[in-house]
Amino acid sequence: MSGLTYSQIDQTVLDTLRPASLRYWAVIVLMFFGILLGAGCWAYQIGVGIGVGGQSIPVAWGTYLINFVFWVGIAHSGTLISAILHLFRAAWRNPIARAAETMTVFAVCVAGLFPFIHLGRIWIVYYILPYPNDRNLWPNFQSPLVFDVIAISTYLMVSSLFWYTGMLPDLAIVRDRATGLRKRIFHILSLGWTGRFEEWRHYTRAYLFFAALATPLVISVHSVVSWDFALGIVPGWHSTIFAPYFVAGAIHSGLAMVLTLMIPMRTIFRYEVFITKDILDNIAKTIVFTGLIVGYAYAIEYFLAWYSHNIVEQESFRWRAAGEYSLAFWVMVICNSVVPLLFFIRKVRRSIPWLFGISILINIGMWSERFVIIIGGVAHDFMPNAWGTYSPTIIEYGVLVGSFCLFFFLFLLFVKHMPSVSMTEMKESVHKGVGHAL
Amino acid sequence: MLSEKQVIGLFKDENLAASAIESMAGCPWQLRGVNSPFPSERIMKAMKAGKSRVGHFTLAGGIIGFLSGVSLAAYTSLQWSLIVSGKPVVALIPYLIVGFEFTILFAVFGNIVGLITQTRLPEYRSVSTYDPRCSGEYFGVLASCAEGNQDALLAFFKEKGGEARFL
Amino acid sequence: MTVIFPVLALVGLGAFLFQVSGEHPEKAWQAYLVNFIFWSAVAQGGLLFSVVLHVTKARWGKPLQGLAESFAAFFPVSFVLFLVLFLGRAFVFPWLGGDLHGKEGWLTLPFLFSRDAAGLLILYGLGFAYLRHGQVLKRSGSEVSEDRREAVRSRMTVIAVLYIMAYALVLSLLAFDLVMSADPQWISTLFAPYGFVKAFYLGLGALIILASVLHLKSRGASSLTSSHFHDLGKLFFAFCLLWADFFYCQFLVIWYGNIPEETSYLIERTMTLPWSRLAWAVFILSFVIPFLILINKEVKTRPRFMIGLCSMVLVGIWLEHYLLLGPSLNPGADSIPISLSDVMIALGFLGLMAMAVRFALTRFPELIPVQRQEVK
Amino acid sequence: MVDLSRRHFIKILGLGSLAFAPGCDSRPEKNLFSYVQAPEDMVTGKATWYASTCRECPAGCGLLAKNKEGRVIKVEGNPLHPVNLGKLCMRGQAAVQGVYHPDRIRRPLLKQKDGWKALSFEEAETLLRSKIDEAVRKAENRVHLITEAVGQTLSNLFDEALKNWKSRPPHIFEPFAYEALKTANQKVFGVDGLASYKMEEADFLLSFGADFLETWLSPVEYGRKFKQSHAVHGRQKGFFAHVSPYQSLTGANADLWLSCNPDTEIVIGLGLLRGALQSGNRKSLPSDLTEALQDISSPFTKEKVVELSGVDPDLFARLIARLLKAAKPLVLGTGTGASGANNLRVNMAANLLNALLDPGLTLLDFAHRHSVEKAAKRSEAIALFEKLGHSPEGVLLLNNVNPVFSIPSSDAVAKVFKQDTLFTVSFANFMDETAQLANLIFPVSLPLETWDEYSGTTGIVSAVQPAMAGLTGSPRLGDLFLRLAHGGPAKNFQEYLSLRLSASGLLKDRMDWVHMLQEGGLFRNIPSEAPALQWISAEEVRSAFRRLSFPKPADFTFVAAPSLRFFDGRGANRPWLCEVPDPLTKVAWQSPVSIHPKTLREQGLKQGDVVELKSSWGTLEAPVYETQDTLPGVLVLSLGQGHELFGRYAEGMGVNPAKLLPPETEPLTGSPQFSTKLASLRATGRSIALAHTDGSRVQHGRKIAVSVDLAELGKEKKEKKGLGMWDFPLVLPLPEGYDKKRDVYPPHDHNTYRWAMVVDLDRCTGCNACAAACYAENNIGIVGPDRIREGREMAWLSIERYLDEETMKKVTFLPMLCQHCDNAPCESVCPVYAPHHSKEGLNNQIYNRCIGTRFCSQNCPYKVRRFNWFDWKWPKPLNLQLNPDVTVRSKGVMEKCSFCVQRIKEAHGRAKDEKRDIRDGEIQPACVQTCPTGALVFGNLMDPNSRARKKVDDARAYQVLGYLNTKPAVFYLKKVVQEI
Repeated sequence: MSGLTYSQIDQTVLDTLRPASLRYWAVIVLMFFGILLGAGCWAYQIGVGIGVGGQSIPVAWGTYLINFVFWVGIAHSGTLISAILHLFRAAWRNPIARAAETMTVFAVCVAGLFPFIHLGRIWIVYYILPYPNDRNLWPNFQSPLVFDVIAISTYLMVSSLFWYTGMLPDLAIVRDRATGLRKRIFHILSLGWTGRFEEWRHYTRAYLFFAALATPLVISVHSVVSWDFALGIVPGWHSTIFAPYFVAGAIHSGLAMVLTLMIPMRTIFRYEVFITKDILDNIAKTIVFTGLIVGYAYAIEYFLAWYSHNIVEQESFRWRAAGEYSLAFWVMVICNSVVPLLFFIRKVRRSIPWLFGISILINIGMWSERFVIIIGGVAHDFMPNAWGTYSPTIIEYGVLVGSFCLFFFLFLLFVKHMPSVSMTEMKESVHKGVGHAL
Repeated sequence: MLSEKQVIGLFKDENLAASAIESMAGCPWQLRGVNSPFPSERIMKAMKAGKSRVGHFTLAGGIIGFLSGVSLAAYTSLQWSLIVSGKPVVALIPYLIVGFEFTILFAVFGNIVGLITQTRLPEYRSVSTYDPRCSGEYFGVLASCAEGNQDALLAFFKEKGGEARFL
Repeated sequence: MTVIFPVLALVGLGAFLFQVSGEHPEKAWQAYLVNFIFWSAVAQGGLLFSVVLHVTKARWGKPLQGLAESFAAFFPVSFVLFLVLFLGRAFVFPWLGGDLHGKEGWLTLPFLFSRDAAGLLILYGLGFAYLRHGQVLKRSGSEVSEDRREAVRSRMTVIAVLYIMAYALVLSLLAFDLVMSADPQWISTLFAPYGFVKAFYLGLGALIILASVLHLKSRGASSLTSSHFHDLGKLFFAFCLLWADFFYCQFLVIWYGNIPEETSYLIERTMTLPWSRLAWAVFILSFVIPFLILINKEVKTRPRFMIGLCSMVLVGIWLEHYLLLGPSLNPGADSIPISLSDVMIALGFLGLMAMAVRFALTRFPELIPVQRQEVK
Repeated sequence: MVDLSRRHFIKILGLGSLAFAPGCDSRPEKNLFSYVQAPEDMVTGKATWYASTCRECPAGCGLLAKNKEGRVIKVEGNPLHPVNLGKLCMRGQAAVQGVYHPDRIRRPLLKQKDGWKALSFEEAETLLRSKIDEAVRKAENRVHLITEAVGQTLSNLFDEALKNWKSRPPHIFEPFAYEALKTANQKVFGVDGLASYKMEEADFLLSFGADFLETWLSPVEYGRKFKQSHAVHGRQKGFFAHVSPYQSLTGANADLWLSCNPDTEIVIGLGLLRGALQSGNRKSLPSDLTEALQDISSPFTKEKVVELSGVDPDLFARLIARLLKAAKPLVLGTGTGASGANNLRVNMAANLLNALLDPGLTLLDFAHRHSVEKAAKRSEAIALFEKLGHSPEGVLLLNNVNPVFSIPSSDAVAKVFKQDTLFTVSFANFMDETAQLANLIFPVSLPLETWDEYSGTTGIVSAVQPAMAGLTGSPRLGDLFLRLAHGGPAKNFQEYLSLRLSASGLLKDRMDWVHMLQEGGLFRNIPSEAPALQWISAEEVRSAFRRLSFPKPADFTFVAAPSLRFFDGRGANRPWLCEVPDPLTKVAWQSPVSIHPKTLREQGLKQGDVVELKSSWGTLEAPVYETQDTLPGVLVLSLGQGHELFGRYAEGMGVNPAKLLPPETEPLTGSPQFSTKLASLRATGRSIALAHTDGSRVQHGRKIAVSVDLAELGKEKKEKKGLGMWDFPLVLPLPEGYDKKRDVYPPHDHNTYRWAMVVDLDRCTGCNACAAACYAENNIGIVGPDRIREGREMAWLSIERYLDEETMKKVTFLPMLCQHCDNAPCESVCPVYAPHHSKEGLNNQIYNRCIGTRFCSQNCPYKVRRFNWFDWKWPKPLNLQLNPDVTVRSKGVMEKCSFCVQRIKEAHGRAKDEKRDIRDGEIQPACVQTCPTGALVFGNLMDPNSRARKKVDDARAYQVLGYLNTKPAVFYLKKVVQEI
């Protein structure tokens, strides 16, 4: 990377903004129809009733909340990479930070939809907001769901501001290289950034604070998500380890998603010069780490369920591994904490197909982890007479597909029309010499 | 006072730019500004810049956020004093979460406010008076001098190892 | 100066023996258990710093690694201390002979001691293996070929990773067996991670103290720059937050769940006298004060100040161990059972730790970061 | 009337009720007085109660109909009525759904080539009159009337009318006519009737299958009496043994279910006789009779009994011992649906045992006999149909009978309706299997809309009065007959009724009439003497028990069991009865066939598989239900469902087991045969998911439905200190229930009241009356089988059925409803305060505020919350039954038991008006009100003298999953079990 000159950097990135091919637009249109499908399913559900989904008593939460947690999880590594690694001055995050942040922002948008989709009476969702009203009714600030609302919206605002602020200098670069309409648009967007040293002086400081604030925020947000479950008393939910365990899991899935996105991107956009194998290697190593944490959490939960000699806990965990949903459970264990161990092997870490394949597996594994927890917990809890099972309906699958399409729709639009690698930060790393210290 | 002439010197290397800036002290021309493609400690040093004050905004925001978060939760729950799950009406333990999230949110707002007020962005005028190459690979040093000294200034920049031109 | 540590150790030993022979041997053993866990954690966490830096190939802390490694000298001591603990089994395991709610399978003395001893052996063994490779690298100068060094380094990395895993697992085991089991009907899944995060927090604190002391003694001879202290301080701050976070994670979930099997533990320790006082003390000493202070950047770079701050945090955590174990070991205590003898015994352990570290630093002077050593 | 706006409807109904209130003219004694207040001051929003009689089965319980704005919205038991003392079964609760049934026939229908032609009532009446006159003109005996069991008055009218028409008296057809029991009484006591039993006085109860908790004679009455003797008092508790090849709900409530091979009960009966005689201390009978008994019973040694009946020898031995030990034993005969060659002998044996063990038959009450005894035997019915089958032209009148459904396999019945010489008129309100074969369907007003009198037992007069104006405007059957038969002075049936009662000296003056209407009948000092007993002779005994024959044990014996929910099938079109699951199988809407696991294994079947059952008389397909409630080889399927017609809720639901039954009657008694051998049992290869509401059948060792052995009673230490599931103490949902050591939260106070409920598991028989009452009171949605399969049933109160984990036979019923916890986990997780803790301790659910996150349900350990997945439908006019005091929940809203908060509010209003506190027992939630055995008690915990508060101090009291520290306000008293 050190061989790069500043202008090469600019050029490589700006090349990605060239007018798109027909194939690209075809994909965009496809995604759009996917979104329509999801929206259609949702509309139908609103009209007929939430019962078109598979939820029931006892399993009153279905795929909607699974997807919610899944997407929030995806959203995490973005900020992790750009904020935490920035604090650690790990320069290897620079080439992927922008794309990761983008992923974060869009993933949060998608995630944010699901609690709404999940509601029985979406039309009065505003009851959950603290707005002044004549009857002086307010939300219940003791409810984990209200924590959620606050945390997720905070996270969305912060991460998008972080994202935009980080983009400012690059927007200016595009402005300076562009012509016509695009120039005018980027002229507005870049807020007249000219890289005066006064600007840099405050900018670097502000960016540091951003990172310093975003880091605890990431941790808190997924802790709050975990408390949607851990604060309940349902066996398999009510567990103190949930917060760190969910955070690790979130990063786990997020990093996997980063790989899933970066690997195609670097070939399509010829980013190999920036997104080198070393970087993928580093991501892979981090995945091993998070995978180990997640595995540790699984183990601890089982050990203490056995140790506790609480018959409800024991039955719940026995059933988790041997009951109706044992498949999901074993997929979860293998994909999340066994498969990633392959990354101990250097060859695997540096082979694109392996990286890509494993990243996909981890995404699947993390989805089923949420399934195991959210469905498995209540399906088999305190009252044996109330035990039941749940299986998603076609409507829910439609919404799921829609959510993926929405995400890729937004992401694809972004990478083709905005600088998807931070030129400024690249120049910095080139300037500093490739100092990848974590 | 005679009308001023503005000259911009462009340097490919930050050290040259920095030394130019440093040796500008005690010369008849004034430094008007420096543009760079990325933040450069070297130039910061040369400019003898103080510490940015953005942090104060951030901190203030954070404190306001925490207080408003907790007090919002407490105030609203006191409106009807409904008991849920036997928990105290004002339960500070869970309210810490609300407080925390508000802290971060407001701190970030403070941070943004700080950034905007300090850098005086957005302002689109200066875009016209700067060299687009500065967002590419050049460090631009903008200086102004009294009518007549401009050639000397040009020469100065050239001799410092950069290229220079009038604006 | 050189005699003070042995003296401390002897004082501690004396206090311990006096207590044991007195009418309150259980007090002595309680102090013994607390200090064993505490000082072992310091050593285990201390070495972890070096290991983590090695695994992440971080360069910023090179000169500190050596100091961190010096704590490993306490490993053998710690192991012996653990074996000695067997003598006090009657006093440190309140569940002996009690109703174990069906946990008899797990909570049996022979099994417990053998598994924990094995765990410690593995952990310490890995630690020393790591150090040996480190020595090879440090000692071997130009005469050893680069790829040879590379081989050693990669083997070292493997061992380092194993040490990290062992650290997590063995400290979890100790947390369950020596601390959580004191209240056999209580469980908390985060308790073990809480334990080893705390241990790293301790390790960092101790490391800062050691580094600062040497830095001050060496009068500028040391290669430690203020940025080293700054980074170390930041890390310390981060773990201060993480420790508090893990505490809150447990507290919130248990408080919200309101299941007596869990809450009773919390209530006794944090909401009823006398223990609630101790709880507040711990909370303030080890979180509130350091948090408020460490937000500031400058203080992190002032060794003298940091010595004070870190010592305070360490004292807080030391008290925290009393908070966790005390109520189970002193049922129905109407005052916090910490007396002068506890302090003396603690000083004794401090003496042992200090002797171990000094031994390491004198035996392997290259551990000490000084100018002549080219760093980074 | 079909699409009549509700408001308009109320208007005319208001008029209607006033119109009929003053009766027909100014005669004051004809004024209608309601139970609580006179209707002329009917205040909108205030309920008016009319005392009447339940006609859902021949038991004739007294009821109070709650009329609001002119329409009946709920029926409850009449506390003054001697039969049911204020209680009702689930079928009684569902009576209102007959009135408002969407498929109720509203106009007379005349059958024509091209289907039905609607007539006006006048046209229909004219037509009917002409047809009858025509028939009468032709010759004698041309008008035939087949009716259900009716009151004395109506039956008098029938007799008169038929006399005028020169025809034979009506034929009373009841599918359940207790032929065997009647014959046995006839033979042993010389009384051709059905005595009532003083079960409450018995300390030992032995039943040879009498299912008195489901359909037998008078279930509500016997449910109550049974528990009077069987519920634990101090350390005392009656013993109940049930002998039958399968375990009915009644059997499930027995301390001992002695399972015997089909049709071998007699062996046990005789074995017991033998034992009783051997003990020798019973010298109550004439010696020759005793000898005869000796002779017949002597062969039945223990070994013989065991060999023939396959009972557990040791259990049998202990049964004899227990029987002889008993001070006041009572032996009951076979059940409603019993059959088999030895049926009569079993009942005789039972009678003889009573005679032997209970000198003077103190527990048999012949003075108060069940009036269903009037019903003709099945054999007579068949004979009649055969006669009608080839009878000359005439008119056949059918009053509320459905023989085509009850006797599907009989050609005789089919033939009657095929031939066109008879002009068949059915006074049915629903298009059922029989009605659709009639030439004219002439709907008449239903019991809740009409004047009548029906007495379930002799010795009382139980009034039937209109609780609302006729919904369809149909005439009353009585009036119709008066007009048709143009006889007598009375100008309408109400008058006819009062005249008859005065004539028979039951009414002295008009105040008697008023009181009768107020109290719901005449229950005191009505002459009713027991007939003199004609004891059986030794000879008859010998002949009766000579040459006992036993059926070759068949591979598969099929039993059609009378249904608690549908009786003989007349309840099958009431959505509540379909929706509330069967208490033993927990299956709703469907009627699976219960098979023993062993048999299933042999046949390679599993639960849900659809099997084809073939007998010599028919074939049907039903899904399999795996259970140990039957013996291997005994297949049980409950009667009542499988209607081809009968309205949307009945059609195509379940199967009709009667199709497999032989039409021939049992020769000795003329009773129908409710069981038969199966020709074949074959898997169809298809399989369906049963709509059952239970997850696991056992409680996995958790503290949910707890029972205690009678011997252990009161022995276990009361003071518990621990924190675990089993040693956690009982904590009151009051400030004193908080302990600083256990509770993170501070205690909170309540305003004067802290509502709570106590459920005595020892009294709960699992009859589900409470569940039905809850549906009726709280506008709970009917979701149907598919939704139930998805786990979306809406029952606020459901009876959880837990099986004993070793035997998988012993059953414990646990009424589960919202526990109104003091620390309710559901509350704090809601983001909008929809559920929260009220000042009186209720766990409020604010429907308007609920946004449907469903977190509350997730976090409720008792899983008692129900969610409106869709908008549930109340097809018109079913919506008219909705209780105006209770919100109808829309889709997306969580709901659950509210302790009938509307009743609490009402009581508050009353107390406020009278400037007093609410009295203990003043508030009765619907479930508490109707529980036949008084298992539920509701009250204020803060009142130290309230019944509920006192019961909490019982040593048996515990809280379900109390160790979670939810502090439930529903307390359970452990079920007391005993081994024989």
